[in-house]
Amino acid sequence: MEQPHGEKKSTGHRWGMVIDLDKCSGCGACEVACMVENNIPFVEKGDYQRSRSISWMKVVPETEGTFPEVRTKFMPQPCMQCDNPPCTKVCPVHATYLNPEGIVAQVYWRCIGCRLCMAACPYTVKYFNWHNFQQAQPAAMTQYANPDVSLRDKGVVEKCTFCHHRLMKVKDQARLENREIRPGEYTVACQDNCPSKAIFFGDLNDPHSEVARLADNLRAFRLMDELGTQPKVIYLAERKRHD
Amino acid sequence: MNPPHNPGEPESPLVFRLQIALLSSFVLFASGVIIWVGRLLYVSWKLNDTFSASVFIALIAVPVFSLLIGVYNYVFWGIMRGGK
Amino acid sequence: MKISRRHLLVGGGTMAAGMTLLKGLVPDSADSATLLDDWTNHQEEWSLSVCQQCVGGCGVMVRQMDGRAVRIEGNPLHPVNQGGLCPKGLASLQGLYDPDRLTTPLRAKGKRGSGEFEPISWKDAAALVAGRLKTLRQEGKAHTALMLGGQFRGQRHGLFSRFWSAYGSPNYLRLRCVAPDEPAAAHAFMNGVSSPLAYDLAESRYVLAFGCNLLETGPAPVHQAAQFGRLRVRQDGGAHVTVVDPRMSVSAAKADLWVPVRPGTDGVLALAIAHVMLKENRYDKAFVAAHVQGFERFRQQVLAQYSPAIAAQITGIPEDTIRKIAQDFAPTGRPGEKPAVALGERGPAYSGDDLRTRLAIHALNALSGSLGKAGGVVLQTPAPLAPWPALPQDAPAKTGLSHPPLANRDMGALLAALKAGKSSAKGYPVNALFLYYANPAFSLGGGREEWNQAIQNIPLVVSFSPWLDDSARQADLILPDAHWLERWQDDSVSHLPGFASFSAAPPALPAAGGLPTEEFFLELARALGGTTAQALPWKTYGDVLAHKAQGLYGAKRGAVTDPKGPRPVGAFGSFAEFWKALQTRGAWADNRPGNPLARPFNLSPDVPGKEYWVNALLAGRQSALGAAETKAKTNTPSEAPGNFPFQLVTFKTNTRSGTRGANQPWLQQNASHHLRQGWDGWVEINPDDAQRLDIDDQDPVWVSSARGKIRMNARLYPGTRPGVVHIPYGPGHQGVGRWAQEGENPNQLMATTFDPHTRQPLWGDTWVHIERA
Amino acid sequence: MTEIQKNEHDAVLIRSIFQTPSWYWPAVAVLGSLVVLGFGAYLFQFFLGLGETGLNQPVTWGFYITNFVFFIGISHAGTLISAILRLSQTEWRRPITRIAEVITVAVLGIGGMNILLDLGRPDRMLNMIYYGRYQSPLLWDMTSITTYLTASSVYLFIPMIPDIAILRDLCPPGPRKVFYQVLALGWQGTPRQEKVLNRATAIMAIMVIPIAVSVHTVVAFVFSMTLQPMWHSSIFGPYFVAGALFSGVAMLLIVMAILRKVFHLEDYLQPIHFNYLGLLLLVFTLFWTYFTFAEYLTAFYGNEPDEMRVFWAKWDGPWAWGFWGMVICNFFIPVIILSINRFRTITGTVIASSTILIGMWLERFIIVVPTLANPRQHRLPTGSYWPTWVEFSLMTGSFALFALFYLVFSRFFPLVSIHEVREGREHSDDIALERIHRYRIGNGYIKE
Repeated sequence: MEQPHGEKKSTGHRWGMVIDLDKCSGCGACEVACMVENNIPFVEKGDYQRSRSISWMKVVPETEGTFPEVRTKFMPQPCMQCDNPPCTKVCPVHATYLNPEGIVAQVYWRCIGCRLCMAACPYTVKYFNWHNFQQAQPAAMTQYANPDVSLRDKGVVEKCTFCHHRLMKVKDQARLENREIRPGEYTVACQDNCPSKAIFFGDLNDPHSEVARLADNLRAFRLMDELGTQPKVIYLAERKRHD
Repeated sequence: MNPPHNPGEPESPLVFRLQIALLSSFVLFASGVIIWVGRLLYVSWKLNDTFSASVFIALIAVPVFSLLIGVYNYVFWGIMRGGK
Repeated sequence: MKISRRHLLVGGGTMAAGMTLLKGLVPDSADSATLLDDWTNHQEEWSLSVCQQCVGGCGVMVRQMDGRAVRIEGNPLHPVNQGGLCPKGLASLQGLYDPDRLTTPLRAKGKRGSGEFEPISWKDAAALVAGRLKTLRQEGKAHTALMLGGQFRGQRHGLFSRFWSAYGSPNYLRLRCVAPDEPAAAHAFMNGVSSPLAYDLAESRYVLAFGCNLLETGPAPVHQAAQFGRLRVRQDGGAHVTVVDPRMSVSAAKADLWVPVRPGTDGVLALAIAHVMLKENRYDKAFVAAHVQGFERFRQQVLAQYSPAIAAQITGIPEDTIRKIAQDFAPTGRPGEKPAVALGERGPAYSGDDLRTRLAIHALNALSGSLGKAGGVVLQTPAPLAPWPALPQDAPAKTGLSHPPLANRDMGALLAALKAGKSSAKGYPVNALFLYYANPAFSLGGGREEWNQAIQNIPLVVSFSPWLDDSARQADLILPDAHWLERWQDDSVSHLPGFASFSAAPPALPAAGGLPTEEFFLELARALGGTTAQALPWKTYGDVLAHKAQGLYGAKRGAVTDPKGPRPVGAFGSFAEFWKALQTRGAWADNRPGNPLARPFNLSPDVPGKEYWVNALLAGRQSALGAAETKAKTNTPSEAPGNFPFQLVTFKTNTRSGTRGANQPWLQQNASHHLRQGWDGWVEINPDDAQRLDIDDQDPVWVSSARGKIRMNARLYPGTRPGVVHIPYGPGHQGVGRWAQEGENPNQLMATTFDPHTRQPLWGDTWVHIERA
Repeated sequence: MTEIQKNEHDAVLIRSIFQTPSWYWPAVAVLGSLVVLGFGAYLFQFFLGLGETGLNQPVTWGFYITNFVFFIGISHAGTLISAILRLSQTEWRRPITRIAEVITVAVLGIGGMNILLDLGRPDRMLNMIYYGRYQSPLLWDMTSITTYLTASSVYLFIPMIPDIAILRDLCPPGPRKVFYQVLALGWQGTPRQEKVLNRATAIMAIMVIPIAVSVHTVVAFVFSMTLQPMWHSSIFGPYFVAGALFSGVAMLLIVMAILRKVFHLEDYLQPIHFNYLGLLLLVFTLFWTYFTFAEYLTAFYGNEPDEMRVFWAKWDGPWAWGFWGMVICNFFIPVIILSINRFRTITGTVIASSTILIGMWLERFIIVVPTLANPRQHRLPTGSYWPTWVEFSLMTGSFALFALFYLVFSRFFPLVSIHEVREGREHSDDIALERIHRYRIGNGYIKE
């Protein structure tokens, strides 16, 4: 079951992400970059306090210890895009599935909103539209909606898609120019806007790509690897510098 | 003994038609389920999506519903004819 | 087949650029052509600007579809942020399309502060302001016009000060939480340099940051985060980062060592580190011999007074830790060793002796010999912008300027002067007040009551805020500024990155109805005529920027960023070409850092105060500590409110971006990352303290000071020093918009005391009482 | 004039069909308005989104799924118990079977409905048919519940044919008579018809048992197929089945007690029935406790951190009220009442059954919610959940709908099988004697 992180799965692309926790400055830009790019609605205070906010990318803090020996660690968590996703198995209607390039896709217009995938996801990175959030907002606030990405209706589950629309765009462009996608042509919003450049994205099947190289790093680990979900989001552990 | 009902006479054609309708709607429903299961089999084959699981469940569901159709028909025709 | 392909493209949300290319491939049938037209005539455009959500000066790119801004992201070519952008910047489109943003001028109806306004036209508004200013000038009261500017960027500062100088008022003041001049005051005493210092963090060996939350709220957070990213992956293992802060900020959490110093004692800690370095002979002797003055006096006093044992008592940091920091910080003299830097760059004052604390921190840079070296402390070189033309002044202007200003960066004095009004002996009443990027009713300690009282006798209060903010509610006239994406925007790096940079970009979007205030002032100058009009001869603010940029072209220094690599200024054939490139590429930059060693480094400068600064710092801290101990001893939390055992320190997270960014729900939702807390304010308490007070996480509590009382939720955060509580600054507006009003403003609790030398408000001097609500 | 009227006892069984009791319409009105309130709440939720409930991230399931599992569990009372009793030729089953089977049919529909209530997009229900995939446990549920509902309906209907024939014979001409005529299938009680009926009933009884077991097993699989702590457990299938039988018998007892009072069935539902079912309930109580013990001890002993977070949340955390409420209601009270002969009266069993229903509801809740509130992703704050009026209304509506179904059913069909009771009255001595003789030691006795 256990496979090395950068292992070849198929001959095609296998998109993956590497997040260097040592470089990450815990700023949360990835969260908002994702919200802007993917038309993620904000939720009003009431729904926020009832834990209905949506954040495909989430910088999760973990504070350990007592004063003064305290450490807070920050871990940006998008969908882990598992190679063996527990969420796609349980979907009753083919609304979430692992696509051939390794992206766990979510078909909003087919989802019936049973939320079994949310219950099955051990990383808790799938989100539900509890209300028609965008419709409830003042009309002015939808003006900045990205036309490349659909607005989600109430009642469906959504999640990080590795900015799939960008891949489609890049592929269309490549097809029109009658060529293959170039390495580094397909980027994701969180990676583009990361101030400390802690997020790397690319083809894990391409041995020359930076992600493939970093995935073999000694610091590389995957979240809840023991579950056998084989995530394609790979973390590089923080280095200890205390002597 | 049972004045309102004459056991020897067949019931009105309306009653018989409704009985047939009842029977056919059940048969239709049950075969609908069988067809549905079959379709799911086809879809899972087509999409290469755990065909084995579908086969396994179909192997149970289809005979059960066939049996239900059988039992229902057996009761229906058995009682209808048994009254003579 | 074609139809399905088209559907696929539309369904997949393919953008217009791809469509336009596709158009050429489709057979020339009228039908498909019209259909395609419907899909393809979307206008996609990218334009550049400089983010104004904080003072960082990051270059941004805005993607527009049919005139709507649909994405904002970092400009990968910009030298400050290199493509990165922080949450504030990314959320700024919510400010742009905020339904609560004002787009027409408003005039107060009825009593001031009643909150009732009526729209008026820009023409009427301009005539009204110009008329009033003309009258004042004629009456010889030009000096009684006061403009308060806040945290805005670019050449508009020069424009405004030029306007007021030409008009005749000495009262153009700026209120800034991160003002480059505050740290610079200390540097000026020691280094004799007036321009800000810069720190080459990515290349340094050891970064010792005192109280500055570099990664969240530093002067250029994105740039510093990029530097942090670089110093972490350096081949030599990277720099060691130590953050001294009573609260474990995100920077402290990401640092290798967090030093939870008692608030206000950073200076003592710095000098204790100096003590160890001096005692163990671990300082850069060559550097000291060559460049440092006043060393002997400094050495003797530090050695005599700042032993780690004493410092441990005052700062609350164990002796061993102090020694360890000193030993790691100190140069070893190995060849090729990178320098270690000590940073005291923070906007808000260190509570206590602000100036002396900054001197103490900067002294460490001399001992480690890090000045003027790569990886050390360098000088922020200014961009060679063209100077302003000579200022014509007529008699009324000269008369006006002969009056002393009401205050000089000193909000305490200003408040007193405003309150005194006519009754003041030396001062004079203010007749017209202009607020630009300033919301004192919110940002001043003591809050809105204090402010409202101060302005009640001013006959005309004008706010340029595009939001009906706390202060604008009390104005007579609101002339909404345009959003920064709707106006010419420029920025030049002012401090910290080290390199010089200048960006200028035309409006990224058409204005929604607001008028850029600088354009309003240009128009005002034309309306006033005479020398005021002569002083501001430009038609638009763009012309001002073109004028300033001519200096860059003339200096033939630096280069314009370009996808193919920086293009040297010398490579441009004409200014027009250079100016065009600057606007379309985002920035001009010059990477040659300045050397701060133009003058010798003086460890014993003459600073205000009778005592030698090293001695005074300790004395001040010891007496403050004694007072605090008495406070903590005599006032136990079980006693009635009015006894204040906790020291209150406010902080900002990287999602609080001042009044203009307050009404952005994404930022409200992501208010803090270390606690994952959104929307409301909260008070951070050490879990042990909370346990004593029987307070659980998320329990509502009352926080009361001598000034006021606010209710908020408690968050138990082990990264809080016992005896100290922290409240984030930013939420709790009265006004601004529907989302900005959540939470409570800690300024309601704040004492308004000011540092005697730097005149900065001392936010850390507030003591509070906490009790479960 | 008919056989029925000759026999005063059986007349009571059809009295409610031809005469409306005085309480009937008020009861329908009350229940109907509760159902309407529930429907209103559903419309509210439908148009404004599931955000109107107390559900959130990560507690994405709450009352609806709890009710779904609870109602599906109750459904085991009926057909399964009736089939087991029939196959084992238990004599005292005769007045009980129909009451039990009706529970199944009513409650299965309501259970399935609760899944619909939980869907974010109920308008896309048909996607389950268009795009269904058998890898998902939800499809297993759907198939198995459909099968069970169909089989239960058939199983309810077949033994009812002779009773319908009696009603047909009594009914004055009119649409209602046609209704009975259609359903009676021309039943005249000929030996051949009897044979067909008995054979079909036997086949159905055998078939329905594995289906019923499968239903609750796959309901459990919805949870246990995920990797979530305290869900991912192989015991879940049998545990759920045991719990289902447990709560089902409890519901049966309560329904029996109510019907006994309301429809004056004292002669048919006697203390002995309650006593026997009470004993059965006691067995199930112990079974359930054993399963619970096994489940929790395994989790506790293994001490896996993710599991323990859920475990402690139930043991002395925010959900302790539910956990301990469940233990008290499902174990302590029933064991005390049911194991003491003196307490195993009608009142006693009804009290025990009521606490068991509460306890089993809590058990379902305590399985669904604490795990979701404490996902493996422990760095995030733990979830909390408190339902809103929408969920309360829909839960009340669900129960009201169940009662209403019963009321409507009682207007059309006898609640106690006249045919079986009569058969019992006429033949049970012989049947019992023959059975006893068949296995009595020294079998030659009867031939002698």
